[in-house]
Amino acid sequence: MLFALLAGFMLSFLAPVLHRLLGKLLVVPMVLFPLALFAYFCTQLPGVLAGNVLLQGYAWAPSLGINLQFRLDGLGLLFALLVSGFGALVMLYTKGYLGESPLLGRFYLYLTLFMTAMLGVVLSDNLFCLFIFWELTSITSFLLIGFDSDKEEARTSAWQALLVTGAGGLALMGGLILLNLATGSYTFSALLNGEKFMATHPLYLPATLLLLLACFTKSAQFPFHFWLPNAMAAPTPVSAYLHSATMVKAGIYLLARLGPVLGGTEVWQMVLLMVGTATTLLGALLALQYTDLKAVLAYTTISALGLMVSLTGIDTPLALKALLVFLLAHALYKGTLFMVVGAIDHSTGTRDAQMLRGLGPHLKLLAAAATLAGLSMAGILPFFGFVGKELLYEATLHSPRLTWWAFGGAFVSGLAFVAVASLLSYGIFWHKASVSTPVKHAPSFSLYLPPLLLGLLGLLLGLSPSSLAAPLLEQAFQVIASTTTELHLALWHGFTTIFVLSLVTVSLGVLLYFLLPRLQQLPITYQRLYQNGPNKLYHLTFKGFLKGAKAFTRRVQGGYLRNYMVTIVLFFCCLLVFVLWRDAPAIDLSQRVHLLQEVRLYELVLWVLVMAALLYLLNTRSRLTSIVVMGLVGYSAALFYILFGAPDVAATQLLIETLTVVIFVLLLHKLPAFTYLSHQYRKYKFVFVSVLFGSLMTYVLLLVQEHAVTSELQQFYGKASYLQAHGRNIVNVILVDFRGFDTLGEITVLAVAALGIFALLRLNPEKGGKR
Amino acid sequence: MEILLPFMIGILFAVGLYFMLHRHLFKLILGLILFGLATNLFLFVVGGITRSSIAIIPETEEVATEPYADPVPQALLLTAIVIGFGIQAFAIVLVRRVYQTLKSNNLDELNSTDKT
Amino acid sequence: MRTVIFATAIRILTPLFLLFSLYILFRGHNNPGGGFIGGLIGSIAFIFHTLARGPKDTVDTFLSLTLRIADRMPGQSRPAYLSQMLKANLVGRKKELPDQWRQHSLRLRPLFLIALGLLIAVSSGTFSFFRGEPYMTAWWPDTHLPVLASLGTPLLFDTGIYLLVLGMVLKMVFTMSRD
Amino acid sequence: MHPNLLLLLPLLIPLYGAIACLLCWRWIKLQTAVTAASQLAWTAAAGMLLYHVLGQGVLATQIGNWPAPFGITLVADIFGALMVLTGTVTGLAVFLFSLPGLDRARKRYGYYPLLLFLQMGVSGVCLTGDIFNLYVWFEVLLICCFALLSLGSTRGQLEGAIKYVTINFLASGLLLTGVGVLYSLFGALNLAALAQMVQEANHPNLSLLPIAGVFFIVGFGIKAAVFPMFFWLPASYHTPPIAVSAFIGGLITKVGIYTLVRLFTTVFVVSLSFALPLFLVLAGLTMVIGVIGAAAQIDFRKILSFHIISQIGYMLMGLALYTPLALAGTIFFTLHNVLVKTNLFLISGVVAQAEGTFALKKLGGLYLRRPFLALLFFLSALSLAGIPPLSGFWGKLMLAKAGFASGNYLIAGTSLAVSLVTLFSMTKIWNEVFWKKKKKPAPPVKKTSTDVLRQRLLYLPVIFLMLFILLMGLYAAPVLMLAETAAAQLLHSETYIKAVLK
Repeated sequence: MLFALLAGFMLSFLAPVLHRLLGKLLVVPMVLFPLALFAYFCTQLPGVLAGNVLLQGYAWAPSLGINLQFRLDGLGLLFALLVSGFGALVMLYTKGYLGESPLLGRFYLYLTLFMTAMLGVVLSDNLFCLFIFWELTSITSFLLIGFDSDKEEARTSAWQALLVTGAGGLALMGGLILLNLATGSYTFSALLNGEKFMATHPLYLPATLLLLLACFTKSAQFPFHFWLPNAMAAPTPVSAYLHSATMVKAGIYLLARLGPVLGGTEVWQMVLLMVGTATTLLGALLALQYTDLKAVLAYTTISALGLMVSLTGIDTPLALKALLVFLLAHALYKGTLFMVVGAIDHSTGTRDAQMLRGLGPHLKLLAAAATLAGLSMAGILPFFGFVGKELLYEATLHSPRLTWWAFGGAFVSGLAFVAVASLLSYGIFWHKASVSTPVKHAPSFSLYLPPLLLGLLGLLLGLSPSSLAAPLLEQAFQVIASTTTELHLALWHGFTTIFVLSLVTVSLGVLLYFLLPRLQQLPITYQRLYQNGPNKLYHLTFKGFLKGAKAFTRRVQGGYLRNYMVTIVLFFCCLLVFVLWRDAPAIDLSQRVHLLQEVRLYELVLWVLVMAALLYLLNTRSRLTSIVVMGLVGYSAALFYILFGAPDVAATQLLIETLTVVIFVLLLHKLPAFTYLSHQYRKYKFVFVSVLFGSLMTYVLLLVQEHAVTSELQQFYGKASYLQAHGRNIVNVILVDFRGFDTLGEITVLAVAALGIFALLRLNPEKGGKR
Repeated sequence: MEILLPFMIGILFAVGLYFMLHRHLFKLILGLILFGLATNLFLFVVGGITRSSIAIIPETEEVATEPYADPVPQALLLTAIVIGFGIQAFAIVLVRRVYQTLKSNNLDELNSTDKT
Repeated sequence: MRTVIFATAIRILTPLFLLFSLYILFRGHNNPGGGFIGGLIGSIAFIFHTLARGPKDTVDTFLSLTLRIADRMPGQSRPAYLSQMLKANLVGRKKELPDQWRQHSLRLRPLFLIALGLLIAVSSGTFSFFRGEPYMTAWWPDTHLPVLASLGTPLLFDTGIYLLVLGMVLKMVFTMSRD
Repeated sequence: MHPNLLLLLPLLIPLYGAIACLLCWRWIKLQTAVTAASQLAWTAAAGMLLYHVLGQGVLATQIGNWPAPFGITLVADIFGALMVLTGTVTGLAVFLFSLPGLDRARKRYGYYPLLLFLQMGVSGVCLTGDIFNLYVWFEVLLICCFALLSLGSTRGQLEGAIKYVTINFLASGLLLTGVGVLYSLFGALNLAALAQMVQEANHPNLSLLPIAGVFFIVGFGIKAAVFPMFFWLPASYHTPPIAVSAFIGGLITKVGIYTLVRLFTTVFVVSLSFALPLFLVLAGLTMVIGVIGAAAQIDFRKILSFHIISQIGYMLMGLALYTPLALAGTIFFTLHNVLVKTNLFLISGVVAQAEGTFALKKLGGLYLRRPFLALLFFLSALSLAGIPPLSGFWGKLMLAKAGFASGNYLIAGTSLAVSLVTLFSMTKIWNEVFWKKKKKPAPPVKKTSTDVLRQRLLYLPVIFLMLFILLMGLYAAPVLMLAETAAAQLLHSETYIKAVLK
């Protein structure tokens, strides 16, 4: 399986190159590859049907428990077949839809990459491996939605989809980490074989909620559904493949996978049921509002996804059975319908339901495909959709919780499905119209073959559900239900209540179809509901965030150096005060008062001199005086050094002070006079900060003086300086020998300073380049 | 003197910082220099100051005779002074250059690079 | 500042200062002093000179060497030519030159001093590698010279510092005063 | 090779290179050749160092042959060696970029020697085992950054440099006073010696250690651009040419983080009860504020600059959690971030060289015109946002997992949320620079063949770094192993102490 995936990655990155080489023939390898995958998975069928689970593992990052571990069981195989088989058809369809685009190579790149990633999602056994592929599907979806990158709408929609699913991805990551921490297992196999993750575990609730969040965003559940209709900005093959048949079902897949581990609790069931049914209702209601056929399909997809989530939430074997059947049926008919709409769009240039009339005679094969799919969608008798709907009604009616809520959702969406199916199969093709929409050019072979095949498959599965679909579905069922109940699928259950309900649905649904034009003309409450819904909220958040970020950044990074300094210094002072308060003993100055008596007069004079100089410095406005007084302070410091036994330091200080004054004189005396600027505003704030800082430094100094230790370095240097290092001036010996390395760094600083000054003064901006 | 010097250093720090918080470029430079001076003195005093003899081994001896000033802070201080000089020199030139190029000595006017 | 007396005094004082700075450099290992202080004193000498007479004069006086070169006359023997060159360069520098002489100016750039100082300082530590010891291990060969007492790699290191400091200050001051 | 030489080479090679550059100041071609040779040799030396450290454990050499607490020690453990190696790789890439990507005037005024001095400083900081020596190398870094940031003296550069200089000067002052306090209280400067005193836990002044700690937290916090001390970074990092800001922006703040990790795993171990919660809070705030700042920007380079801050938060978070996994996460994240951030800066440079601007509004349409550049950017950007399986994912995963495992749900959740906003900013750049149609298409300028060649050459360093990023992501196991061993080594400071004090 790893090799299949690797081949997919390789092929996808080769696509642009192949496009250059092969031109339009690019489609051949791109279709053959999914077909080969499909064939490969078919060869695995017998083994899986016999109940075997194929496990493969390759080490990747073993220390983190992230390995390329794959697991092929019934559920995985079902999805893998769906992904690869559907993939082949979509690849073919793409040729008809985008065959002329110069970016075809890139499109195939993203599409194949997506297919591979999606296969990775459904085949992964390792939790984080799944996560990686999951994120990859989000990324490829982003690139595909924004494929028409010139259009602003495409860009914003792509961005929206990425951010919503990306947020979900992060929730998934958090959830998986928590799951891993709580159970200690890294793979689904281990999770399934291990003890059940008990609801009483403290991490159960956060982990479950995070994982649910991830599934909801991916599968476009309320209130995160809004990205899906917007994602219809993508080219139609993408909508058919990613946004109806495969990627959006990744959430359902994960829910089904995790069901045996997390399911069965009240939280699980209630949240899923409530969110699922809400989504179902919302999707169904909004689907009837739109005239853009892709939007209509998108909302029915949302509705169907909601149903699937509710089914997972009902959590009975029957519901899980219904889930699988409905999922398969939905993928078949919805993919078909998307492709049909795309083909219509391609050949007529519009996809507005109100503009499309009487297409049937011109586009016979498409009409046939649409009719097949529509009948399946409406749940008419010999189609697979019928089997799905029967099971759906039965499962919701036997829901252990919120029965009527769940059934109501299923029923309303059933109505909407029938209406939409009538619109798509009957309304735009066969409904009598005075003027039929002109067809610019007939769709090519690759545009109508894939939907037709899919439509036929829907019929085929419906006609003989027990022999074709049932075996695989049963294996999948056993994975998610973790029971060994047999799965019976039959087309005809007899004349039961359910059947009556089906009939009622169809007839009411057809009635609804005739009311559709009116509904569509009433952009009243529902539209407002939509406009004030989560999509609006998203945009508000988006704009608000940007605005807030700007305002905030302007405040924080205002450009005033002194505010920066004040913040930093205050932060330092706070930390220091806290630490001093917490750890340090109080200083006891009384013991050191006697030291005052030892102060000699000249020291005191020097001290007073420095103070006076500083005071003068604070008050003078003259530049030259300031420089002179600065020099005075510096020389006083040198005197202090000399008084306390540091002649080398004193000499250096003296010379450097002189140099500084010289530099000042050299540089600043030629400048025009500086204008005087007062501290102007909030002067006291700065005084406060300065005084606080100064006094803290004094405090620390006094404290540390009290606790100073005699260093063993002093003794060592005293002994070794002459005997081992041949020098009597210990300070100098330290500088050039004991710690000569410091000096090396120090002279480097000097050299760089000289270089920097040279460049600063000589290199003019005019001479320098802009970048 | 050990007890008086910390106060002087504290005041030096305070004045230095106060100048650094000034919006005048020239005051900023004065502040940097004063702050550097305060830092150096801090290092000197915190290493322990004595009036005992300087850290030079007399011609007659082979090892230093106790008591002698701890040479380590002095050596560190020397390094620090020189490094500080390099940086201060650069800063002075930078200020001059800023004044020359931007025609302003008001720090509050130098906030174009932070604009969002 | 540029009075005659000051300028003359500077001319005499500068070499003295330089000598003094060298003295400070070499006594540093045993007495207060060393490469830094020496280098700074030396550079202050140059600074006063520059302040008094401008950077160009300082460079001309101390940091550049003008060679006088003439082509060898046909038939002139090699030793005679060499002695003529030496004479022209060493003895009669004030005299005006005949036409066929060219002036060739060698300048000691402060940047070169910096690089040289850094090179000497860094390299003084690498000798120890050849003896299998860690970097900067001091090496004191058994030599006793009259002025320098003993000679070792730390002294070489200090000399590097001296040169670097000298070069650095000169570079800065020349750049600034020309600006 | 003997550690005596092995540990010195990463320092001496750039230094000798810089000296050689100074000696041939007038001849830029010669300088270029010298720099190229130094870069290659530096990389080789760092690689050898890592190889030996892996084979023989922590290596140490005593400068001047003075025994450990008295002289200066150079010491390399895995983290240090890894940092140097990452520095060399980015150095090589930036050098390659500067060949065609930097103007001649700046090269004539010492770009090459300054770069080499800076690289020497990086090696020094990463390898030194002495606190004062650390300060000295930081000053070398600092003055090199000053000079490089202002090299060219454009208005923006000068403005940024003034803020950079002032705030970093404050940091240096605090560090120096901190060293003084530490020396006065413990009488030692050698990190290993200090660590030993702390471990033996009978020193009378141990309770005062946090006071010194505060000086270092703030000092290195400023250097590492941690909230609330980051202001100098967004003011200055985007002003110089890309060949400068890529190296400084990519590497130097991480060196600050490296130092914090080093100090708080060796010396300040007893003050952890105070420091770790503080770091945790600061990490969260740094992440959030950095990323909010980035979201507000509309300039390619400014977005990248603000993101540096945000990612510093991640690295600090690993230190704050202080578990083996978290530290390994910090190490991995640091390495990854140096490479990716440098690469993104370089890409912004490639874009600007072609389009003449960094402003998102004026850019556009590169998706169609330069698909390969788009791919390179997309991969780097996703890696920065931590999208699997690229390199950023592993660091993020380790940090988040460590956060959850230690019960710090808030910080782990914040780190995940912040990565979403990072994704937002990165896709914003993608939308504006690559997808959007350019508003005013520039009039077609005739390009000479040298121009075309120059632009092609600019891709070279980007591809070079991309290879490393991809390798780190797709073939993560060895680097993860390295990070984990390095973290284990950090947490068992006995080996470090033993190697130094012998």
